[in-house]
Amino acid sequence: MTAPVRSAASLRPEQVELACRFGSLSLPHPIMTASGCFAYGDKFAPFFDLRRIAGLSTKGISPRPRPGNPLPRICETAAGMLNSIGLENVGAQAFLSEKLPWLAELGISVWVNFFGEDMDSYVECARMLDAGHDRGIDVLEMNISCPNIKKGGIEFGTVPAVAHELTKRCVQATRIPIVVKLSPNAADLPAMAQAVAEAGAVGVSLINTITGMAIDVRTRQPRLATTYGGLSGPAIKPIALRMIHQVHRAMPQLPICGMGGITTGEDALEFLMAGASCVQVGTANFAQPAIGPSIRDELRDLMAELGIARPADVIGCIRPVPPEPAWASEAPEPGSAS
Amino acid sequence: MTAPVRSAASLRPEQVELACRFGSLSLPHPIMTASGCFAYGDKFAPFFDLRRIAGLSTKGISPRPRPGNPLPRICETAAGMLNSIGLENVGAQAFLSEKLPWLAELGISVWVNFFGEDMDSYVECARMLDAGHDRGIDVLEMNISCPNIKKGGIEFGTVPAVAHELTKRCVQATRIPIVVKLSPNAADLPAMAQAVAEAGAVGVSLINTITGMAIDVRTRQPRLATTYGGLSGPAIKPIALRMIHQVHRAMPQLPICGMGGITTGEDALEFLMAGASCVQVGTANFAQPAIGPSIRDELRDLMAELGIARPADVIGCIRPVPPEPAWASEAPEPGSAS
Amino acid sequence: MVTPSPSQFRARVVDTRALVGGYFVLSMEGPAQPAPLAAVIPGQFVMLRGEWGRDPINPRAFSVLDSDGDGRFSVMLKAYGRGTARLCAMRSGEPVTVTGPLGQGTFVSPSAHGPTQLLVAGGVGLPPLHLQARRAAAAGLASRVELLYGGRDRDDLVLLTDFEGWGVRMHLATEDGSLGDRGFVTVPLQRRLQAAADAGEALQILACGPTPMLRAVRAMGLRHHVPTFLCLEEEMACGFGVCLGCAVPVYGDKPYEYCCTEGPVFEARRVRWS
Amino acid sequence: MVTPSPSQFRARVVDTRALVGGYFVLSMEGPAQPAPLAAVIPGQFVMLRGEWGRDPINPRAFSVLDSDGDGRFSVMLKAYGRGTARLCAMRSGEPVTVTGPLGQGTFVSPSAHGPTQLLVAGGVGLPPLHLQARRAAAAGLASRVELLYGGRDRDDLVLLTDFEGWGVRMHLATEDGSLGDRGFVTVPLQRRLQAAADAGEALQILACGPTPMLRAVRAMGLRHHVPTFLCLEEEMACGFGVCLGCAVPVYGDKPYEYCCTEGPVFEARRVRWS
Ligand SMILES: Cc1cc2nc3c(=O)[nH]c(=O)nc-3n(C[C@H](O)[C@H](O)[C@H](O)COP(=O)(O)OP(=O)(O)OC[C@H]3O[C@@H](n4cnc5c(N)ncnc54)[C@H](O)[C@@H]3O)c2cc1C
Ligand SMILES: Cc1cc2nc3c(=O)[nH]c(=O)nc-3n(C[C@H](O)[C@H](O)[C@H](O)COP(=O)(O)OP(=O)(O)OC[C@H]3O[C@@H](n4cnc5c(N)ncnc54)[C@H](O)[C@@H]3O)c2cc1C
Ligand SMILES: Cc1cc2nc3c(=O)[nH]c(=O)nc-3n(C[C@H](O)[C@H](O)[C@H](O)COP(=O)(O)O)c2cc1C
Ligand SMILES: Cc1cc2nc3c(=O)[nH]c(=O)nc-3n(C[C@H](O)[C@H](O)[C@H](O)COP(=O)(O)O)c2cc1C
Ligand code: FES
Ligand code: FES
Repeated sequence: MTAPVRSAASLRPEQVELACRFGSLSLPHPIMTASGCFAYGDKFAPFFDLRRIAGLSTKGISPRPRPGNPLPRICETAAGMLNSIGLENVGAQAFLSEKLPWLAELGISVWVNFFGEDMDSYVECARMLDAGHDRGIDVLEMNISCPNIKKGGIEFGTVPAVAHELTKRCVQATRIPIVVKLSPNAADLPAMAQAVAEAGAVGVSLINTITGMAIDVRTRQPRLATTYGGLSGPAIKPIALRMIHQVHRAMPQLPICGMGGITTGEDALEFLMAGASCVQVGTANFAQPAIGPSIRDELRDLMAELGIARPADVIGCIRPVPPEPAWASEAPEPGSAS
Repeated sequence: MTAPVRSAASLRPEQVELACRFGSLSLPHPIMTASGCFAYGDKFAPFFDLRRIAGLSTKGISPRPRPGNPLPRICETAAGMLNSIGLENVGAQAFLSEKLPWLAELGISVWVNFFGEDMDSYVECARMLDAGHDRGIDVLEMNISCPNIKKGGIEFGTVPAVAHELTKRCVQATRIPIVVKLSPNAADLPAMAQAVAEAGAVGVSLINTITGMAIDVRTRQPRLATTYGGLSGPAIKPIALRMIHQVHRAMPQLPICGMGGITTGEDALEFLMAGASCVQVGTANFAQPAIGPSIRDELRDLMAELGIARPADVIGCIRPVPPEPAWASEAPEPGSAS
Repeated sequence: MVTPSPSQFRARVVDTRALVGGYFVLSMEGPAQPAPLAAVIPGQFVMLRGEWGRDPINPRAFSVLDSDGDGRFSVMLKAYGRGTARLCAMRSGEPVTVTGPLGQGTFVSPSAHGPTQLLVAGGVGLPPLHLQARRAAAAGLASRVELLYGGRDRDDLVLLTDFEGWGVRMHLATEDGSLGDRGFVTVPLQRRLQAAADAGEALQILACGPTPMLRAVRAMGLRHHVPTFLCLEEEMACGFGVCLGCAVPVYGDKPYEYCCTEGPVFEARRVRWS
Repeated sequence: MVTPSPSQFRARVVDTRALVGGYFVLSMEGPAQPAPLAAVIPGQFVMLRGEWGRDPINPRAFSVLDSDGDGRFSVMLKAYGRGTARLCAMRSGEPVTVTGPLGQGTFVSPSAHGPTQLLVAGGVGLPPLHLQARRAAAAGLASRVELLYGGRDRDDLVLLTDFEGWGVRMHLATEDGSLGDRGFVTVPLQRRLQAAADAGEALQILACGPTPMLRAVRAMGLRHHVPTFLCLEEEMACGFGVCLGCAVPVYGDKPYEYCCTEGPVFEARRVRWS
């Protein structure tokens, strides 16, 4: 029965200035779409004008095209889904020639998610994609949590020293700023963030999917051909918020692009308050292709209602719950108590 | 449109023999209730005859009583909830004198979940609870993932060598078999399981809650007074299954008690197939206090339908999805293709 | 006070009545003999859940508005978040899972020669006080209770005709002044407390409503040395004392008591609020 | 084949009709001018989702059973898991979010002088073949299509009167022999293929149904050298080509094609099944 706190100073929606920064990058508002959940953007054109999102992260790109995993590749779980797509993609060359020109025309922020099969091929991919510098690529988002990569894949995402080395070499290979997408399977996220920041990453994205599995009790087989897959959707939101808050508290200056289960403007605001400078919407695009713009609108309306003029005013703003009065075995006398 | 595979040999429910073993412990069926979600059992007596569950794990016990955390202590999330109860409990002494006699009378398996504030107090607790040997305690379930414990709490749950040392000392302190409840926040679960097994644990329980957070955007405060809490419920089931499968594959002989989001008999069967010898039901008890017995009944009926005579026949039974025929750029000729 | 053990049972929605101000009365029918809620006491509550899968996972607590001996009972609610929105959308015939009666700390009944009970209500805090007044009236003690009821505007004050019918004296307040005093319910409460102090009249305060209201009522009760009882709300996962989520900070033997088992009604002085 | 771009729109349930055997026909009404599904082609599908919160998270795919030019359309389904159970429980007036029309690989229309099309259906695979027959009949080509339809028992075969009304020849089979041949739909299919082989008649097979049935049909089509087209189902998260979940293993330029965009209809020979 707690009455909603009516904000002292609500704003009109048009008084809210959604523009924000991710490090040195300017965005018209904080809502982007996430890698692997937005393909190369073009498939969404029938549903809405893509200029209504602040930017997008492409499907993960590797130096050469990859066919992807056997099926089944996806299955639903409670308030989420598992996927094991296998990082299927057209390859860096085809991406640059066939996909990038169309994306660059849009004028929104283009983040190219990329990965390699081993350290050298990560570096090779960064070097190939460098051709997109000044041709529309704003950020290379380096995915270091590839459960589907056999060799070294685990260490890239969970051992800070390895992530540091990988980041350093990729940063040297390209003029495009690198944002590292961290793996939630790491035990110590702040250590990972620090390792990649010191290696020259301009920011971090988190979180990627969390490794999970599901079983078909009738066939006695895993529901994914690869046995394990990545869990995404609202189910993981509390874990994502915690990790973002941990990293932001440890490194308040490091820009964070937050994601994991966002489906509403209120979700997005939670991520900003936990410490994200901007957010990406992933799984929710499948059920509602135009959800990016509606989350933007919901965020604006909610910020207006709560009297928040700009995203920058609330990034990492949360404060601890105030302490209770000290316990005593006798209640204080009436006059003194309250 | 895949027709459900009609099992060649369905059984009648009464042909299913639910009795099973957890190491050397015999259970009438695999369904127990989980620590912190079943208090000390007595509060459930109005709802059902407790002898219908195979056993229970008590609220975590510490050497001395603990008052618990400030509020708010719980909040809901998508298909799950966060809690930060703070391991409130009556303390080992009061447990032994006030709670254990009633539990022992039931004749079901009593697992006493316990923890300490540091290594010495873990050992102290194990030693105190040893008085329950032959007075009804079957298992001491050692909780090494206490996010609410300041000193050392993290290392107990995530560093194999520390968990090994802790387990060894506790095993020496009591005649009661110890099962270690592992933390899902560890990066390498099989390594943790091996460390505690080698130190003398008779089995492992997994998973405990996963650290998460939620934010109230109106107050700009975390929804839990302690900022972070533990995520439980169906949302975490895919992560729990994956971890159990990883540990079972690495150490097939080590008994696993599985938990994390179980709400149906089919869920329980998934856990058995992933490698658990028995399971515990946690969060689901809140909405449905008599859910333990109904999961037991559902499990029996489903096993009958699928022609599974005994739990032992399916523990860890899953097999990989069969491979697809090799790809070729030309389809084989009709006759040969099948 | 010994109350019957809670049970969990299935009920069906038999009526959904929209009041003004977004409030709903949801009437349900469960088993009749015995009817689990037959002997419900004002302040007691039930946990309700529809067949809505795994999200939200937990049931929601609702004070019992009324209950007869034949298995029919009702609650009053307003669409607030996910749980209440689903309940407000329910239609006749739909099944609900009910746990109850819950809560052992309840409102004390008025007595012919005891203090006058001021029933201070706001928002969805009305139900336990409504039941208290109904019971008082049934016992011929309508004059021993008075309703003090505050809301945003006149539509925020519901079921007034019930109180009128029972002959219960009412002191109303609305923030916009559209009915009764302009301001919070503390305006008529202050006046009533002052009048009693002047007349040397013995009072008791029983309050239920939004936490900010309860904080204000608690402070006034303490200041005027009037025994004050608050029906509290804390987030609840279980409602029957096992999750330990619903802690209420108190003074006394231990730092916390539990809203669902030791409450929901607590003596204001014992509540450890700043 | 160029199809109109998909869109996402809101529709309302206007009718839910229970057939025998647990099947339902759900009729919905969306925007009328233009009606997004006006030009739907047999095999195309829609993704449907009710207002059921965050669990299940993704919509479900359903073949379009019929669609008129005024925004009204229908699907046929059976309660199977979480999504279909919710849809079967929907009542008139409830809102649904629809994405469609989806699918670019569709069934080819019959022609007056082309091969006879054998429409092989099982279970919830009937809708695209039902629409194919409806369209054929409307074009005066009912004689160019024949229905081969298998089920568990006679209640598992629905909407037969539609085919009768259109004058479409039917070959039925039930596992318990309660209607048509005893056995799977492959029994009449084998007979029909043999008869055509004997008569030198040109055939095409269009099939939709449970995967085990499609595997058997594929094998028979290949064996008899009859061009065979399968309307496949794969788990779909999006339905419009972005999640890459619905991969179909194929022979050809690349190892996988996508059920939602390049299908759902695939030539049997190209499908890489064992
Ligand atoms: C003893 C008791 C009696 C209650 N009686 C009534 C009643 O008669 N009528 C009525 O409408 N409501 C009553 N409530 C509040 C009710 O249980 C719901 O929690 C509240 O209406 C919001 O639920 P929701 O699902 O709509 O909100 P959500 O947004 O889904 O709530 C999210 C979480 O917050 C909790 N929560 C949200 N608001 C509150 C609140 N104000 N108090 C406690 N928990 C909250 C919910 O339980 C849930 O865990 C009572 C609560 C308690 C504890
Ligand atoms: C192109 C296409 C057309 C379809 N047309 C129809 C139709 O006309 N009528 C109809 O009843 N069903 C149809 N289906 C199947 C339908 O989409 C549902 O997936 C299926 O009925 C079960 O959904 P559920 O939510 O009830 O099951 P759940 O148990 O919730 O399913 C769990 C997961 O498995 C998937 N799934 C389960 N069974 C199947 C299946 N047999 N095929 C594919 N995915 C499955 C679901 O999509 C979901 O992701 C079609 C599927 C596709 C891909
Ligand atoms: C089907 C699917 C494919 C994905 N592919 C990629 C990928 O190629 N690279 C990457 O960094 N993340 C990938 N992700 C992770 C998402 O970008 C995102 O980090 C994650 O899903 C959490 O956000 P969400 O809960 O909003 O989906 C994928 C997620 C899904 C569901
Ligand atoms: C409110 C609450 C309190 C818990 N307290 C304990 C505890 O004291 N000791 C412990 O080992 N686990 C505790 N757990 C974890 C559960 O035993 C269980 O491992 C976890 O919740 C996952 O199972 P579930 O999803 O079925 O709830 C607690 C869980 C909840 C929800
Ligand atoms: S609500 Fe669970 S203990 Fe009170
Ligand atoms: S269903 Fe998403 S790509 Fe086909």
